[in-house]
Amino acid sequence: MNKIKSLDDLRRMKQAVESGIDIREKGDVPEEKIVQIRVAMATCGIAAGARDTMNALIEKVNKDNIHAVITQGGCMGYCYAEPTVEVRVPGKEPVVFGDVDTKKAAEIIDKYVKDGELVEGIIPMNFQSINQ
Amino acid sequence: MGQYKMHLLVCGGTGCRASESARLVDVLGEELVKQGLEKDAQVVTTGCFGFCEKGPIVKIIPDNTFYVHVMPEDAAEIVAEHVLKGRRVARLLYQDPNSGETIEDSKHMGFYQKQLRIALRNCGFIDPECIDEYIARDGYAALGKVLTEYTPEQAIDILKKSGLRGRGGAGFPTGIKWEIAAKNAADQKYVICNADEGDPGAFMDRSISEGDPHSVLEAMAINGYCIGANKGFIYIRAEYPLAIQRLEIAIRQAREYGLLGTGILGSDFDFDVELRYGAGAFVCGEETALIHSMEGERGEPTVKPPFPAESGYLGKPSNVNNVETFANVPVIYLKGPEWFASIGNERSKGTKVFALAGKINNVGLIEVPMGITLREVIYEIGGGIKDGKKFKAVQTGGPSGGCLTEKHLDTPIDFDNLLASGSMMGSGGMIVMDEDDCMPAVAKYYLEFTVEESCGKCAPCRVGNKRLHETLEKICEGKGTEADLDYLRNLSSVIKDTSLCGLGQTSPNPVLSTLDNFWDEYVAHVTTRTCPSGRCKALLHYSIDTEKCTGCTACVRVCSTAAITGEKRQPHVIHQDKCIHCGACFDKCKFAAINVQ
Amino acid sequence: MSTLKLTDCQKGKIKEICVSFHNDPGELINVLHKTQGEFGYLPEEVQREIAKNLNISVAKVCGVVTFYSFFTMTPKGKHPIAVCTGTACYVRGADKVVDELKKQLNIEVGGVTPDGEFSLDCLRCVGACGLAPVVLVGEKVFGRVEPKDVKKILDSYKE
Amino acid sequence: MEKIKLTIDNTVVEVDKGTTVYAAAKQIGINIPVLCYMRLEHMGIENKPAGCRVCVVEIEGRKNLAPSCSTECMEGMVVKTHTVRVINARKTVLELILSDHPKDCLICSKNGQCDLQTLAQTLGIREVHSVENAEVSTYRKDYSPALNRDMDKCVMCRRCEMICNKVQTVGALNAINRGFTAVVAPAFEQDLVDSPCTFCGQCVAVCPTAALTEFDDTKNVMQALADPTKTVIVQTAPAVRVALGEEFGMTPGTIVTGKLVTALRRLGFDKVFDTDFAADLTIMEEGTELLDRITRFIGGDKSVKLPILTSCCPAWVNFFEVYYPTMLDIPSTCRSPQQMFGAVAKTYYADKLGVKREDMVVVSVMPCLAKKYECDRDEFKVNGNPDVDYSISTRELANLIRAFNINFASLPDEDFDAPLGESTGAAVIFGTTGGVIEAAVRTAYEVFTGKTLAKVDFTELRGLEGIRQATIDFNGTPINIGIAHQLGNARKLLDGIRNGMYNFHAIEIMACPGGCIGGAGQPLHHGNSGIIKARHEAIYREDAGKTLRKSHENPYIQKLYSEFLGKPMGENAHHLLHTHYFDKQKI
Repeated sequence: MNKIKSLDDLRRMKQAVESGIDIREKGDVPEEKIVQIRVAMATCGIAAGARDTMNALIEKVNKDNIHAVITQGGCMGYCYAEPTVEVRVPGKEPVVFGDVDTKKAAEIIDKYVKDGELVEGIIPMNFQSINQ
Repeated sequence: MGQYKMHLLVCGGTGCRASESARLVDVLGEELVKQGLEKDAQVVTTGCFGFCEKGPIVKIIPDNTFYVHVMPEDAAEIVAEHVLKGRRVARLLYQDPNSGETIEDSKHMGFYQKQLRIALRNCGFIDPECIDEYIARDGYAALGKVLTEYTPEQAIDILKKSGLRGRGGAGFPTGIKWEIAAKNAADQKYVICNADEGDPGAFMDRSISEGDPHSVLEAMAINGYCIGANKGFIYIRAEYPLAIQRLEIAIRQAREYGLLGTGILGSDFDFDVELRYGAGAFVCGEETALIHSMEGERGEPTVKPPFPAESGYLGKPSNVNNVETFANVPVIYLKGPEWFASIGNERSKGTKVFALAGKINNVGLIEVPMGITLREVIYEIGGGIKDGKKFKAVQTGGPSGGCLTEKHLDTPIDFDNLLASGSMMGSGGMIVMDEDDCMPAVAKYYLEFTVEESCGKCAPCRVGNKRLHETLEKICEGKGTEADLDYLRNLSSVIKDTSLCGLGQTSPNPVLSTLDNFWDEYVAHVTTRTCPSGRCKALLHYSIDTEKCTGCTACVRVCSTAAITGEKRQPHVIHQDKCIHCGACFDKCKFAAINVQ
Repeated sequence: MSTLKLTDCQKGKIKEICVSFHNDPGELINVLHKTQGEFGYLPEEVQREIAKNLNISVAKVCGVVTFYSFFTMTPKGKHPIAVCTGTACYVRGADKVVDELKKQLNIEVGGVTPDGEFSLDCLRCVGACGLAPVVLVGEKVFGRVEPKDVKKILDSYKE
Repeated sequence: MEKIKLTIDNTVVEVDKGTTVYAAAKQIGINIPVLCYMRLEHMGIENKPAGCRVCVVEIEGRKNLAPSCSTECMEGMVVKTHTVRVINARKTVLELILSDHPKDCLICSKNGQCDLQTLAQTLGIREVHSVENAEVSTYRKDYSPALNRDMDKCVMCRRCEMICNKVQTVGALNAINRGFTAVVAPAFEQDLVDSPCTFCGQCVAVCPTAALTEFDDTKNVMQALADPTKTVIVQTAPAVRVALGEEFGMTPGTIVTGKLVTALRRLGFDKVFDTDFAADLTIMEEGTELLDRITRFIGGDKSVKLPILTSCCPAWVNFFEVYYPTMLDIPSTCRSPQQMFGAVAKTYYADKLGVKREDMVVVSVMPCLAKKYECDRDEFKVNGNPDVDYSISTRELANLIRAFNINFASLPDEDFDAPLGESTGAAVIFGTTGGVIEAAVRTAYEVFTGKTLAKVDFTELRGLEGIRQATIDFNGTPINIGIAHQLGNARKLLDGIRNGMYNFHAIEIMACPGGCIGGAGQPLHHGNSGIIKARHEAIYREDAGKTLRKSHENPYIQKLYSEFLGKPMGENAHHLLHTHYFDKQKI
């Protein structure tokens, strides 16, 4: 790995990673077609079964040949609804689903990702982030 | 993709469900079918919006329309007007209580602005095990800026201007703390991050360490530059394996990128971070105790002064801040101190993360601007009290804090107001209690914790808290007297006044605040020997309603002390002298013939 | 108290751990963490060995071990049960779960069942407040546990 | 030194920067009560964990009360030491401490000497709020041959822990557990005999209560005195005569040798002898050993071990047996004066009287608790019969005198019995740090050089600093001498020797602060090091008043050699007066 030797290096790095990581990982699929799924994997999420959820999602996505990147994230704060999963379908607002067990994971792929049909258990976002 | 043009999100939180949201879902669905729109729109129930006061709530996507107080009879109109014709139903829109204006787009509604994520800005949005994602969200840019644009004095000045105060408990101004450490000359100084979160019921530091570890490392490096330290330690609870793992990965990645190590970002500043493990001692949240623990000693606090800024780890000037405090730091440099100071209120700037738990619907981590009221937190973010019960108290500040009541609901939350109300900010635990919770028992619970966690060094904390706990135990067992209440009060104030460290100086707060706010409950325990909330087992009085009792003898069979007697098919009697108030008979009785008082 | 006799191999392991921390007495807590990770607990003989390696008094080692609740001088059960008694779990009835566990296992908090299968402890907040009350059996987390669930949980560990 | 001005109880006081509020108040005559705090000024010993919270005061502008013992004065500080708030806090805290303390004051061994009791009296505690279910912390009692531990009476002042670790570096005691059950104890709450304890007893000397006390031998002594078949003789150590008076209200430093002898006689001892006699004997042996080693060393004998270390102090002997088992060949092989006395008494003197060994009881009065352990050692017994049967402390003797209702202050002065009661000034100074080596030098010089000393006072060897060094000119041969008191200082010297830092010929070591005068069996100093200093000076006064001041001039010693022992370090002497050491390493 290359060292970041100056502030300029850091800025270049930022730009590169902002636009590029997913593309690198997904080869030639254009970015606007990639579904991004993030599973909250903090202690509370894992305790509630987030690891199984993540595995189920990966399996499902591979099986159904969906262009998706599945990553782990930290706690989103919705402890009452763990495991939580955030899904970004290109062109749409990200949606957070709560209480996602393996069954629900498959349902999310089948209904929401494939057909745009929302499924029960959406967690309304109710905060501002500093980047807004 | 996207066969539905529109989604109708109906809040399915318990608050809204109580106000008929379930029927609303059905009716909306029926209306869609009736009007032939079932292919165009879909009804979905969601989790709680945290706005139960206005429930039931319907949100329409994609135009973000937000309807409040929606009744089943409104369904037809919503479908006919909004779904079919694309016209909003004005009378159901939310009205801003201040301006009276109706607000159409939920993004602009007040309650969205109730939460602002600064410390938690990246939690859940980046892969904590991937430094690139952190960098993509401006990670390490603040460190770069500080190293290239500011002298340490200027950088400290910015922090002072921001008004950031320590998020770990007492709320000491962070900039001033850094300044003191910077001014004490020494060949070696240390930056210490306190991640030994010990409050039962607070877990924001763990969440940040797990969700955004790099922000802590970046802030520590900035801190190192400011005070002239090139070594940092994160003192973390051994009970947090995932946080430890993520921090280890983060440290390794930062070293690989040269963001920790020598000559960071081309400057001549060196900085590195190591982990040190706590081993289960709440008192180690106190900075002198933490430092002794880091040195391999018993985590006993020592008298301040000298403060760690003068003589800390290995006798060298050290600056100790907690995880949340550090997580705020990079943003302050990127967005400017003025921006940060514009959030919050007069004396408390920025936001505070709270771990909202207890008898509340939306248990979780929230981050709110200082100055928000408890009411907003509980009812608009927390989604109100679970199972529609009555709010009784909210405990903030963990074992060091106090219980606040109805009358405090509209007090703006900040360091000073909480202190003035007999509680404190603490690390940000916020436990909501309902009518079923007995306040002397709650005080007893906290004292039990303190007794277990007292280090035993100073007499008032070692013996005093023990005596407080025993007295509370006595009260909850129905053996207390009014004199005990006076004893509790005097002892509490002396423990606060004379204890060596913050633990003892605050440990009586749960007692004092409940005495102040729930005096009647204490009095009931010691005079009529009753527990108004019915939680204190020993104070329950079980008796058999002779009208309802069928003499089935089921209760006799479960009674472990043979306190119930009676002829078969005749009303039975509970002998109070033998009854141990276990409640087994009550659970067993199929005829609701057993009364509890 | 234990009269465990350490084998040369075990002594070697302790020595190795101490050396990995440069035999620095300031690293005592790290040494204890590592050693407990190795042995499962910190019996007297192990503490003596650590004291010898770090060249500090065994009384001091004992003083540190007995100060921190994470360190234990008695072995845990094969399935260590820990109930979170953080505030969130408390208000949601963790105490009743503890009572039920005590009843089912017939041991006190801090005890081990005679067959060595289960041990019972309380711990402070594990940070899974959303799942309160929480019971840990080994690494596995059981959330929203009610007293009636206790038997089921225990049975799943009994062969 | 930078000065600081502050106001205490409306009085402006100027103090050096770094002074504590407690010390500043003391300067203007305000005594703030303390419990855990203790400072022995001249010894560099200070204990201020700020744990008892009894010394709290009100400081303007501070939210909480501050512990005056560990709060530094600041410019412009305004302090109130005795407000209602402060007194209520002190009383409440003290009540708390008392609520976890046994209430057996009337029959407690510390009755009348207990700091906690005094404090309760001063603050006028008349009632302790009782919670019926109040738990009282209880611990297993631990009785060793020298000292007892009853931690039920511990107030967690941590003085013992500090002394054991910081001052003596023995590391037998440490705070263990947490919170209410926290207590100072050996590892795993084991018995002291199983710990590296040296029985120096300094923990007892500083304990404010009866948590740590000496093992009480007075009952045994009284039984022996009452037994008509026994010949009971007593020996008294040099440090006892300069301290015993304190127990009877006399000024510290008062020399009470004559009254001591009279009192012992009235208690019923058949003969009243002096350990000083044995001290002179020690010098004959140790001096000879020293000269032998030095002469051989100068002669090029590589097998000779130098420096020679004194071995009079039993706690010190325990210390090196535990911590320096590889250096057991360095200390002198001489037994301590107590044991030399016992060995001579039960052979030479018993023979003279025609009394069987078993019918003679030798009692020693010592400023020391380790002496109890020493006389219990197997190597100092013959067929199970110890050379010294009972060793009682200065305090225990005072208790006996009180029990016998003897009005000590008005006793006439009497002289020791012959022959084991005769001694020189050299023996007297055994009681203080530097004294043993000065006594040795007085004799060794004359033997080595064949000349008579013009001046017997070697002031360069005196003083109270923890580690001292001096070079004495033995007529052209420079002899390097090291002196340490307190075991921590001894450790420093020993480590230095091991690392080749020092080049000493002889080293004197005493375990207690100031030497035997600060021994753990002495009247309690209650944190006043001025008392130890006064005893120190008294020892040299006693020496100066003696006609004979060199051990080898003691006519009875000369007689003992000619009649019985033969030559110093001869066969008989070797058998009776020397010993060997054991590896007692404990981990």
